[in-house]
Amino acid sequence: MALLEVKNLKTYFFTRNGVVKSVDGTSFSIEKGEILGIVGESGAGKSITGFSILGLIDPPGEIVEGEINFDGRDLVKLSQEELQKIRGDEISMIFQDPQTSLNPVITIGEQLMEAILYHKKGVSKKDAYNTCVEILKTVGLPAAQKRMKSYPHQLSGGMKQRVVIAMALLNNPKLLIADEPTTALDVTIQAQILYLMKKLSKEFHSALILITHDIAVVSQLCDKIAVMYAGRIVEYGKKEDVIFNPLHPYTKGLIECLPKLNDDKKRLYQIPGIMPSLLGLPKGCYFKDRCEFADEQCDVYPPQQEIDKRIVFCHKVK
Amino acid sequence: MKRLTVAVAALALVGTMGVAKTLKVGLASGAYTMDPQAFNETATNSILSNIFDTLVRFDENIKVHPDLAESWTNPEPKVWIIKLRKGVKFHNGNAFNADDVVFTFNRIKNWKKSGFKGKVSMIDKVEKIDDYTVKFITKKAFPVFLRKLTYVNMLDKETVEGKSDEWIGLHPIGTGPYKFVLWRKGDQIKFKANPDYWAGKPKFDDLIFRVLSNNATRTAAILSGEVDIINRVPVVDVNRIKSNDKLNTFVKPGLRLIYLQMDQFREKSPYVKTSDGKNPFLDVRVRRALYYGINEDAIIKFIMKGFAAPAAQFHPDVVVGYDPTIKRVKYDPAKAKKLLAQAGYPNGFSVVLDAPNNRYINDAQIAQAVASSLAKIGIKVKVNATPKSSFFPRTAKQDTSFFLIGWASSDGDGSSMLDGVVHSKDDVKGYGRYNNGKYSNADVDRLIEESDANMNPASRVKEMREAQQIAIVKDQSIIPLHYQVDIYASSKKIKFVPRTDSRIWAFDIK
Amino acid sequence: MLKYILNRLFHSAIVMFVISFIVFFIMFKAGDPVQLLLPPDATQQDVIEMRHALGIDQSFIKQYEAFLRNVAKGNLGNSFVYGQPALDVVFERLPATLELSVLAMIFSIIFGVPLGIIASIRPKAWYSKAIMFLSLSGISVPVFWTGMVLVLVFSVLLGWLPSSGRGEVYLFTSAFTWDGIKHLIMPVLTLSFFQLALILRLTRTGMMEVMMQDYIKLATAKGVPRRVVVYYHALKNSLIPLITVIGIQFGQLVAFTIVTETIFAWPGTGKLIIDSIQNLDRPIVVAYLLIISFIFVAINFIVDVLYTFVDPRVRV
Amino acid sequence: MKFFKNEMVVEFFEDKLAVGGLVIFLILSVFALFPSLFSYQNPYDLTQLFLENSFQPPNHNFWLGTDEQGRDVFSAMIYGLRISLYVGLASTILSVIIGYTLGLISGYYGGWIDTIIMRIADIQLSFPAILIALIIMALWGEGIGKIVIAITIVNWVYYARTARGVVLSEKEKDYAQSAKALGMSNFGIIFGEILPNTTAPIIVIATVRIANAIILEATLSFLGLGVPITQPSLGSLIANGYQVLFSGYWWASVYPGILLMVLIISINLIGDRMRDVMNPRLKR
Repeated sequence: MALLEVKNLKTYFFTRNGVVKSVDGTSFSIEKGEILGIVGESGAGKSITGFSILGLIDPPGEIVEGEINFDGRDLVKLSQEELQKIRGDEISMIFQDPQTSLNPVITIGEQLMEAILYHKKGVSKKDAYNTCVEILKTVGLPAAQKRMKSYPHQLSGGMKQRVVIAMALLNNPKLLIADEPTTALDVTIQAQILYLMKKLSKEFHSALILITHDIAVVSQLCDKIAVMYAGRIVEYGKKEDVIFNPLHPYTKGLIECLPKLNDDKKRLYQIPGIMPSLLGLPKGCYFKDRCEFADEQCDVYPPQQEIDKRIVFCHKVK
Repeated sequence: MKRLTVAVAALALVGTMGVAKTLKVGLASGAYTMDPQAFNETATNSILSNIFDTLVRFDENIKVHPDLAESWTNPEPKVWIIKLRKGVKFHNGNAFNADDVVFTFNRIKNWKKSGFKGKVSMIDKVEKIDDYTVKFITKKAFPVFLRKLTYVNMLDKETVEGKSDEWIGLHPIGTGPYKFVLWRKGDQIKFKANPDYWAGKPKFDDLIFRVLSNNATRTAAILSGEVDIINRVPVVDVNRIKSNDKLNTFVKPGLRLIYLQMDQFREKSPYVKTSDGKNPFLDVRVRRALYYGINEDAIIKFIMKGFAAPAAQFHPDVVVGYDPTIKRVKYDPAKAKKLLAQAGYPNGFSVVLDAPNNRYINDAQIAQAVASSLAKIGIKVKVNATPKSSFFPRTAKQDTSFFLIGWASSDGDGSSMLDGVVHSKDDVKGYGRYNNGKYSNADVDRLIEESDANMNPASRVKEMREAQQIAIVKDQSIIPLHYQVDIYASSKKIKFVPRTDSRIWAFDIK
Repeated sequence: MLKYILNRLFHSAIVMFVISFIVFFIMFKAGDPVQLLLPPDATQQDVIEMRHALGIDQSFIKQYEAFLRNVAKGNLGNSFVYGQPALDVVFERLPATLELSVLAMIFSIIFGVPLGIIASIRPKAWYSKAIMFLSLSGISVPVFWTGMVLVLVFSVLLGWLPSSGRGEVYLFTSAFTWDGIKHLIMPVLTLSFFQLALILRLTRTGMMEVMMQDYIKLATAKGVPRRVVVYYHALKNSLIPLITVIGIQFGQLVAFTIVTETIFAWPGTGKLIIDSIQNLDRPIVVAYLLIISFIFVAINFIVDVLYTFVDPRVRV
Repeated sequence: MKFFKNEMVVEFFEDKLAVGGLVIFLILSVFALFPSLFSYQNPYDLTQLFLENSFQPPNHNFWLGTDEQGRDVFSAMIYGLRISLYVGLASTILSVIIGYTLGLISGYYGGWIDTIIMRIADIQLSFPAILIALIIMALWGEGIGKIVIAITIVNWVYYARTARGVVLSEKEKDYAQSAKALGMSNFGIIFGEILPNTTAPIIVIATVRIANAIILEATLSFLGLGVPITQPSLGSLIANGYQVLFSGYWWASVYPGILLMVLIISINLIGDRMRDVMNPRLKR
């Protein structure tokens, strides 16, 4: 059985201007120790998918439908108190921007130790402290003991992200959700952090959901890939299949965008147009306005097709 | 049973002897200083009168009685010999004698910041004859001499000499019935009985003055029993207090006249608008028209709630110089209009009436009512009611055409008002400082000056009355409105004695 | 740090110098206090002598120079009315005023902050709306009106509380005696009503802004209980701007005691300043305003120091 | 831009309390604009006042009773409302004009102009507003014009500060820079380009400040240092009635007090909503 199975998840935001269907019928699953990459442009619903798993959707947002089966429980049906026990313990999350994800007025040490103390009753403060120092060393933060006393503003962006990663790993979670963990960082540090995450997830036997707009990152790290577009998954399958043999025109476009080392004459490809506003989605296939293959057929939303253990939503794929 | 009786008896004993009797007085304003010669102001004088004695003292009806002076003679018009009471001690045990009297008078004369100079300005010299006899020599014959002495509180030379003014302002030591205990400024002043007072031990062991400047809170305090006496009961609250069967109210005619004065010296007055551009107040018919045109009865009835006495002249009847023949004219708007027409103003004119709004009882309201009355005879009056801090400097500069003001004949003698308000302005001779309408009549001036030095009471009063006849009846130099009355409320548990001079003299309260 | 403090002191000294000059000038222009100090029957000679004795017959420059000389000696001159050193007169009344202001501020914080938090958590809930409407009334009702209604209800109609005065005082304050407390209740409530509402609203706004921050979401994602997220993670952040506001508002409270003290006959500096302005008692007015601006300066300094404790980012 | 504005208007009207506030405010404004249509007597016209009507309790002639001069409380309230509103609006408009101009100049030019203006502001802000107003009024005496000026003197600082802050950030923006590059005059840039882009925060502050100005005026009048009782504002009506409040003549101060409260609450409801609507930080 899969560690996490998301079935037909729908997370809607009921705003003044209408219902924003940020996540609109998404399904995927992840096994123990597996790495799943969710790729898509900003606003495609990737992050909301991540927050939905942890039950971190605030009004006016709401999970309106679907199941999130995690380790035998449906997270959608759990109360906030029950979720709170799971968050940071069995499932933890790494946020996009390390600059804003640490509390500026609380020490690093306290913020780390909290994650242990609220989950493991009976652990002494001293043990928690030691665990935190250890984990800071594990994520490669120098002078860990000194850092415990530091405040976030005294650390660089890369250091902060390591702290956030350390925080996520503290309780050896079964599932780790990383939401664009490297976008806010310098390119050199990005690679380090990504490598570190992969290493750690293997070391800790955690499943990892990597949310990113960067298909290159996904192609390096992941076992499985889900491509999201305008709130829906359009293609979902093993990494090798999706990268080397993309079926959906959008996936193809994304991969075309990647610079290729041996082919520097060709200009970088761009998918024409922009993703439609979630408030003004076109009838039928959401991608049709940007798709070179689109025809009248595409005025109906394409049904799910399963091809070679891959799921894809497109009329043009046979 | 027997034990119980003993206990009850013991309790009764405690009740009569053990418990100190306290008199709590709620005042509309408190003292500014404990130096009896610094600031001549009614509330301060009233409070300090309980600590200090004077040579002579007013009784409740403003008649002069001996106090620290046992007796006096007036051998020549300018000489007064005063015999002092023997065996009187200050609160610190020092004996009171002639040296203290000489010291006290000289301190006022020489201290430039004293507010009591006016009380001693006619005294040329004070001499000690022996320990208990003092001789005063006045600059000229001075009939009001004794009355002025009621304001001179006796200080102890040994205690005060060489001390700073600041020290004296905080450490009052007198010979009076009460001793100073503490002064929490703006809140309360506490005195205790002086058991060695020469006239006997006071009835109350403690005397507390509380400052309750807000009318409503003062009323609330007497109703709730927080205090035993309040002064300046707001006129609107009298009936409510009367209906409380634990409280008494007292109405005592006071010395303060509320009147209107107008610019009588400029051809053009700054705050008057007339058709001919002239100052209408120069015409006696206009002044008289105002007198007829103000419905004073309505003001007394509705603004003062009946607590004021209509006035027709400068002084109330208890004051020397009162003229019983001068009666107030009846409110007669028709006649007022006729007078205005005769003076050339059939359609009236417009004028600004200046008034203080925090000095006299209902001052701003009275001014409005006056304006409302005059509007009905065609005079458009705009009321400019301001705090006394801007009102008095304005009138002193004559930066006004028409104003509402008050005067208290605090000596109980008409000369102060005749000198200050009626006599022509004359800074050299010291006359007419408050005559800011600048009314001037040589006959009146002569009569006033003569009366001021006339030692024959009968002919002096005649001169004063004659001056009034001219200044009021003939010239209408001011428009009298009413005399304020003082209203007090007290608990029925005590016997309160209201006084004409508005003071609270606790020694008389039983 | 020392340099910082010295710099601050220097700036404050300049501000206070300017204030003294302006106030002195205004009071100089205002008029002649002798007209109010002397009884009507005083002569013109007495007036001239008194003016000379008080030193107000001099030119403005001379008077101000004399004032500065006095200041150098640590003395702001003697009150025209009370005859006592102006500083003494003000200081004597200051405890009563500070007592009111401090208690009102404490009261406002104790109730304002928690209510603000409650209203921020579920802004759409009926109780949040009720709290917000009450707080809107709080900032809409003038202080004197609150005081009037309280006296009308609790003193006049019900007779539960005394309407005026300070009651029994023990060790500078009336908060230690039952009689004193009874006297304190209404003035403190009157004074704190507006502040409470203001603090409540600022707390709410601050909390709502903070609650949207990533670190709050991360704390939740970490499994920190809601209660801790709100009352520790969020509150600690929203307290920082609140401290500045409370600092500024304390000065406003001290100033608003003028109204409260007038209504409740509270023997503090507020009543003193009104009386002194009306008596044109310049030394007192100048001394009072200098003390008030000194309190302002001191509070700003304390706020800055507090900041370094609460906000690690501004540690000097 | 137009659409944006419309959206704000739509958003404003979604809050029932705010709409209620607006409706009440508009009704009160109509009363204040045409007081003679609604009042039984002109309280300023002394020929219409008769002492015989002094302190009448509410009755069919005088709906809300009379004061000691026989002035109809209801009529006086309507005229008082007019004066309170006038003082609030006039002082706010004046302080916006003065404060905003100084703030724009200060922020745009910087240098010694900035230093001087901001030092004056600093000194004034190191001092409670009510005290400044109190001293001014105590020495000038009462008067509507005087109190408008006093409140303006107190309030200009807030606008100056806000305007300066906004300008400092706006003048670096592209549109201002390009206007400069195109050779526009400083005056043109400040008032033509920057001003229209900085009005939102000022409008919000001004709304709240109108309420504050009205309260300040009422408070000063209560202390006897505001508007004279011969031309009463709501505040001076309350002050006048307060003298007799506990003597049983409650109507003379209670009714004006209630009207003052309603007026200020309605303005604050509007201001609150405008702040919410115009503040993007509180929106997601």
